[in-house]
Amino acid sequence: MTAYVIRRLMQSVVVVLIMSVIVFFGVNVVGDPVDMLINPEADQEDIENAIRALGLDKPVGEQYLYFLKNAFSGNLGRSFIFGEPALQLIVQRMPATLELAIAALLMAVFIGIPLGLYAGLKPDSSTSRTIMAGSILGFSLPTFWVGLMMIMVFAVMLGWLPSTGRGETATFLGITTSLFTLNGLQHILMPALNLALLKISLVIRLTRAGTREAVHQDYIKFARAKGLSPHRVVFVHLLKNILIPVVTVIGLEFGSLVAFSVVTETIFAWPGMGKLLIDSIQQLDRPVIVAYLIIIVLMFVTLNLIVDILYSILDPRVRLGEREA
Amino acid sequence: MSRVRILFAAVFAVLLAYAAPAIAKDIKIGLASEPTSIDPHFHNLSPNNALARHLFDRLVHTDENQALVPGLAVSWKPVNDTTWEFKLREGVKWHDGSPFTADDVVFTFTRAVNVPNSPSGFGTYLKGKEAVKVDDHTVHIKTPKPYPLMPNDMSTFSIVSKKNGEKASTEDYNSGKAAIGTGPFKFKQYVPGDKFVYVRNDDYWGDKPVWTEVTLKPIKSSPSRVAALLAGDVDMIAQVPTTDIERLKKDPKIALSQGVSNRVIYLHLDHDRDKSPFVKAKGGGDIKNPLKDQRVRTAISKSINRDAIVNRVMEDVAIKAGQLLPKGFFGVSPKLKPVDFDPEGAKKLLADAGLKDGFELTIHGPNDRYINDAKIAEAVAQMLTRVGIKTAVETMPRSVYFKRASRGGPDKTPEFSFILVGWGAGSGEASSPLKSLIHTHDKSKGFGASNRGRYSNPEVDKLIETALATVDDAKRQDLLAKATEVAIGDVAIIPLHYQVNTWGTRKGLKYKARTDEATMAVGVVEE
Amino acid sequence: MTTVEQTEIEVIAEEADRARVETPFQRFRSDFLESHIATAALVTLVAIILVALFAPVIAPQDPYDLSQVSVLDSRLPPGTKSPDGYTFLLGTDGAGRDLWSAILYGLRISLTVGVMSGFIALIIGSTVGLMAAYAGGRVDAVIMRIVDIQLSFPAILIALMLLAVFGKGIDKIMIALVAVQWAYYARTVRGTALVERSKEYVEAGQCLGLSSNRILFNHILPNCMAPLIVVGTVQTAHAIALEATLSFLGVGLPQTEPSLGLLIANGFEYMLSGRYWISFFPGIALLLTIVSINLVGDQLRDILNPRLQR
Amino acid sequence: MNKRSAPTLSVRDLRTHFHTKVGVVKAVNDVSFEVKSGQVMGLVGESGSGKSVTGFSIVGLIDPPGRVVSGSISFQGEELVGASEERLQKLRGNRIAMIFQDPMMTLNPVLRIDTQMTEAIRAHRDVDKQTAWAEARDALGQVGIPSPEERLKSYPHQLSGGMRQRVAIAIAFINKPDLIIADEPTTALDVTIQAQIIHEAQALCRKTGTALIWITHDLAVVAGLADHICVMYAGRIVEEGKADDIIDRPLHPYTIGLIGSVPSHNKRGQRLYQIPGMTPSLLNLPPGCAFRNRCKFDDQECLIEPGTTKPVRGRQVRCYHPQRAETVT
Repeated sequence: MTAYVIRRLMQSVVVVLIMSVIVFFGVNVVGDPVDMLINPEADQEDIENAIRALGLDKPVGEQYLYFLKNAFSGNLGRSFIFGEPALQLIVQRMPATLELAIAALLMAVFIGIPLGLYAGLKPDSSTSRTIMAGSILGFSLPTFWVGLMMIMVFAVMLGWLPSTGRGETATFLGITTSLFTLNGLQHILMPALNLALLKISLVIRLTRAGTREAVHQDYIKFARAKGLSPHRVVFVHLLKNILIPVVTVIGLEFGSLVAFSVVTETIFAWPGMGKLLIDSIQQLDRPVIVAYLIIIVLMFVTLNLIVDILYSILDPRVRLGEREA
Repeated sequence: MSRVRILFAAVFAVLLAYAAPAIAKDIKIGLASEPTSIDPHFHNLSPNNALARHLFDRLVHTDENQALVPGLAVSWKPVNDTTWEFKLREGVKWHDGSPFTADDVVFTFTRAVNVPNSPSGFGTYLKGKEAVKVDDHTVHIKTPKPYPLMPNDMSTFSIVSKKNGEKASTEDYNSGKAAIGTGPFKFKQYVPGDKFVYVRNDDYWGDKPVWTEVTLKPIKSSPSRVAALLAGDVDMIAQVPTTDIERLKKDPKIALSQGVSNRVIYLHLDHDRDKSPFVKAKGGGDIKNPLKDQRVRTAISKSINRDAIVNRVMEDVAIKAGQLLPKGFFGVSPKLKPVDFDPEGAKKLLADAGLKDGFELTIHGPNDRYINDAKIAEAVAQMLTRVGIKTAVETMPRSVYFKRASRGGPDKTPEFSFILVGWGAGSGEASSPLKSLIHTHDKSKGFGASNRGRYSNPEVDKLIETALATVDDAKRQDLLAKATEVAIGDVAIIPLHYQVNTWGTRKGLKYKARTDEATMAVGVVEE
Repeated sequence: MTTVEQTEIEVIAEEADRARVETPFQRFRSDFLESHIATAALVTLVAIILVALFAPVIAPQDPYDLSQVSVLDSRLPPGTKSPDGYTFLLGTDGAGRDLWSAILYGLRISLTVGVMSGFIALIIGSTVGLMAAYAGGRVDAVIMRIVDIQLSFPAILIALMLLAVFGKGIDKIMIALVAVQWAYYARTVRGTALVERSKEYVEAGQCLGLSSNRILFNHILPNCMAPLIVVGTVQTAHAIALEATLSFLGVGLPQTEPSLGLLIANGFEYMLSGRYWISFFPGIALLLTIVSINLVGDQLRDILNPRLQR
Repeated sequence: MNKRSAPTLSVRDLRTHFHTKVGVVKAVNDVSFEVKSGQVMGLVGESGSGKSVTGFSIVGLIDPPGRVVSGSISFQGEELVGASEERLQKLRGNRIAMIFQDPMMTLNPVLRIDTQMTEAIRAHRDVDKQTAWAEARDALGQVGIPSPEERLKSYPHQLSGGMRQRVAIAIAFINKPDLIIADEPTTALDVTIQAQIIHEAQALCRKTGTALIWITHDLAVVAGLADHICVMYAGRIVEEGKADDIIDRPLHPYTIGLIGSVPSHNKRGQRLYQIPGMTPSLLNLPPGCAFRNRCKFDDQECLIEPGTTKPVRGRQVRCYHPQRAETVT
């Protein structure tokens, strides 16, 4: 186990290195930040000064080595736009995104699994059909459209919820989040639901598919033949089996929730790192793009490791070491 | 039932009566773009500059129409060919209570060009200028050559306090520590990515703002911004999208404030290359660049129905353009009128140029820079296609677009042949577009930096250069107008329209619409 | 609990069923048509595909021919007469395109983009996933790390980079969508195949001396079908929606040849203004398409999965 | 009620039908039999003869679209048809236990053996975890599993097939039920293991006095095990009697066919007999004897459904032409 984790971590270092190369050279293909940064009134000389000031006059390879050297000391570069360390910018905005992603994930789990279970257990009931129809709608609608519709209906027409932004924060046990205040919860409801919609549908479908398969398994019938209560059959025997694929997917989806919250954050003016990324892409703030992606990659690699470990805990048939052997 | 209601109403009325005087006047403003820093010298960027005006003052202020008015300087005049004298306002105090003096101005001159990590500073306006303290309230600014645009330049950057600014970094400004200005508001809070909160400076030297607290929230997505206004989450928004104007006009809870901007939307054409990469003969073969032929350029201009663009694309929130700046600005020509829509005339001109069957063209444009930019490009393509110039449209995010448009081609030449761009005259006079767009591309002189069509006419160059060295306003105005007339006569560029900016407020508020597009809390007044 | 009895009796019912109709295809067909919703969805989907195929014949206007489109006709409400004599059934969009025509043409693009990219991603992804699961060891580790890298790339960045290098276009957006999706398939297939691989029948196959390919594709792959179809339907729908989102962010398809997604994105700015039709009708078309794809996919899954067969 | 004379289980005229999309499948059609305490009853038939459905009907585990349509299932004098789900749940695994065919699939792959065993105990008896665990350990020991403590901590996939079936048997016996229904419990195992399992099951039944219904398609298996045999064909019991009688002197042509198809000691070198034709579809069975299409003795008479003959020394047959074994082989 420990050896496995260490091996995975070493692989991760390689992954992050490769990623940094791809991203660094990738963003250097796109546009020229100077055009985004410079005042249009500036003349050629100003432009060239700016290019020099940003270190863009050097070859990309050299820039990369310089970046790498700094990266090892924890410095992922300085934002062109904000002039602050890119890492600091991202870390500043990370809590907002994480709380959004966690809220969305919780919604996906606590709405998706029960509904999927129900739909799988009673596939022919009209409620199940409604759930499935809803799940299809859930991922048929483009996120941005749903987000704007939500604002239209719940903020503008009904006036129930605030249209955009993050609410007040409170600190509890050293964690500062808007999830601890009523105002914060009101603000997070729509964006989290918007972000979660696709995942809820996905979880419903996975749970339902898993349930439908599992109920036919002999072990379920055997569990019933043992005289176990329906409750125990469903929530222990069935659920534990179907949770395996669901956990895998949810684990992976958490990463994508964070990475892809860009759209939701843009629509709801949510001050998270996704919005920072889209702004940085639009303004070609390369250091931030690179730092963001490297952080995301780190997060993904960690998540994958956690998911794999979780997988092996949930499914005794899969052993961590075995697959590597 | 009704008694309960009356009771409620009564209680409410009483509460209101008591509460009203105590209620602070707060305003929340939804910005269309996010200022990147509170440090006024960190980045010479419109949202930053507009933000800076809340906390800081400049030597010279500009009013809504970009006319120069006294700011921290009460008066200015050239004392000789190379020296301007600025008399400073007396009795002005920094937010920390210390007095404002000439030392602060001299300090600002050194700091504004020397901010570490600044992506683009104020060197454009400050280089070659030297500030000399004459007394506590007099400053001389010296230049090597006669420089007529001095007051304009002095209206571009904020004056910071020497005491607080000497060791301050950009971070110190962002944290509020160094954000000590002389401006109408004082720093209260900055949540990056989320909001700026400022409170009223009760000791302000000028007109005191009505707002006790101002919250500036960047909401970049236009529909979200409109929704925030409709939902009452903000009291005012900048850049109301043209599509929503008609509806918002009808909304009893909303008021709109509009004003023409200093930004012209125009087409730039390849004047330079004999074979232009995005110009093809009918059917896709090679062709000698027809855009070099003035008849073809005129034909293109004539084939564009500017009224249709203004009415159908811009929903009447724009003014059709015939030159580089709308009338009322310094240096515009009274003679130039927008070119009339004349498809038959255009076809005839094309035939005269030997292009009876037309040719093929690609128009490139940004899709996230100007109001309705992509739609305008498409409308232009439709119109050109109708007179026989089969036009394809390619739009892209500005992050990609501007590099390619400026130097995406071989040897860092402009990549495209026919582009849609806009130009906002920051200085508020025609010299700004003339210098950057029309003057021959000349790196050494710093002229024609944005001349992406590489138009070049020595006569125009000479007029511009003379104008830029002429201190006499009346003479300069004539020279600028003349230069504009010659360039437009050559169809150096094809102006389409001037943008009109729209701010939305809740009913009862009004914004003094500004030509420089800045959104400032001081401009919001109660009706 | 309403488990469906999976005893021998079911086999009999099925045999009876099989005896009733002659060929496997007919059996498949009758199974499929059992669900009225799925049948309706299939009919809708076929109709949509036909309409998309014959768009040039059906549409009164070629919305991609700029000489037929005039900005003077922009934003007209449904039912307005066009200057060329026909009626703008669903109104016009902000550029003056006849929406009905634009939807027909947009359908072609959305379907091509969604289905093709989904299909290519499925093929690439499941091949890679199978290889990883079957080969194990180094190969598995390397492949899965590539998948990790892949999944950490936000779609928008891939699209932006491709756009910068190649320019806009249908093929570029498809490359971007495939690049975004394949890793999901790879992961899903690998996950399932790992469990399948440890089952006896694979060992049995190996002992019988069956080739790896045969074991992979004839034995393991069919068992991965159920999750693949689930992920596949989700992904195809997702691909179409993602294309719309990319268009919304301004990096999607060229605006003069809009897909449904781009039509919605373009029309959205008119939502608050009351010109609902500009994004409403393309939205409905997109919904119908995706919902019917998914319903058909659901039914297919129920039929194709041997373990769910009734 | 006198426990000694009354049968543990008495099934009368049981009909279990499946209302499928294509029609009604009469899986169990008018089935009657009895099992006494300590007795082993073999329920023999081909796939699809309705023998498993009969077993599931007894414990009330028939799920829609299936349903017990009519008849009576009396367990220790208690009527189970129409009994509440709660009551059935109390009986299942407690008084009536089941063993399934495929030991690979019966045990939940993600739960440890001890969990799966103790939950069976604790579902019916109010004992603490330690007691249940000790009981489970003892039960594993009884079915011949070495080092049961270790095995308890394993997951099913860590055990061999035979081992897993022993676990399943241990679970079935763990609450000392009065009746065990074993649905082809040895089919999936190889022959040596099969013999061991049969031996162990038999021994346990003898020891505890548990009645056992052994469902199989393999006459050879029940030959040495069962006291009594019922042969099922197309949802009906076509022949019933003492095990020896049935094996030695089958009367129904189908039983004869079945015996003929068993490879056995005295027919070395001969070709195995194969019953011609296929099992008929239980959907819309033709009128008359269900076996007549595969029977060489069928005639006009067989077009009318045969009744059951009067029991002669516990033997009953559902045929107009009961045969002597010699006539076919």
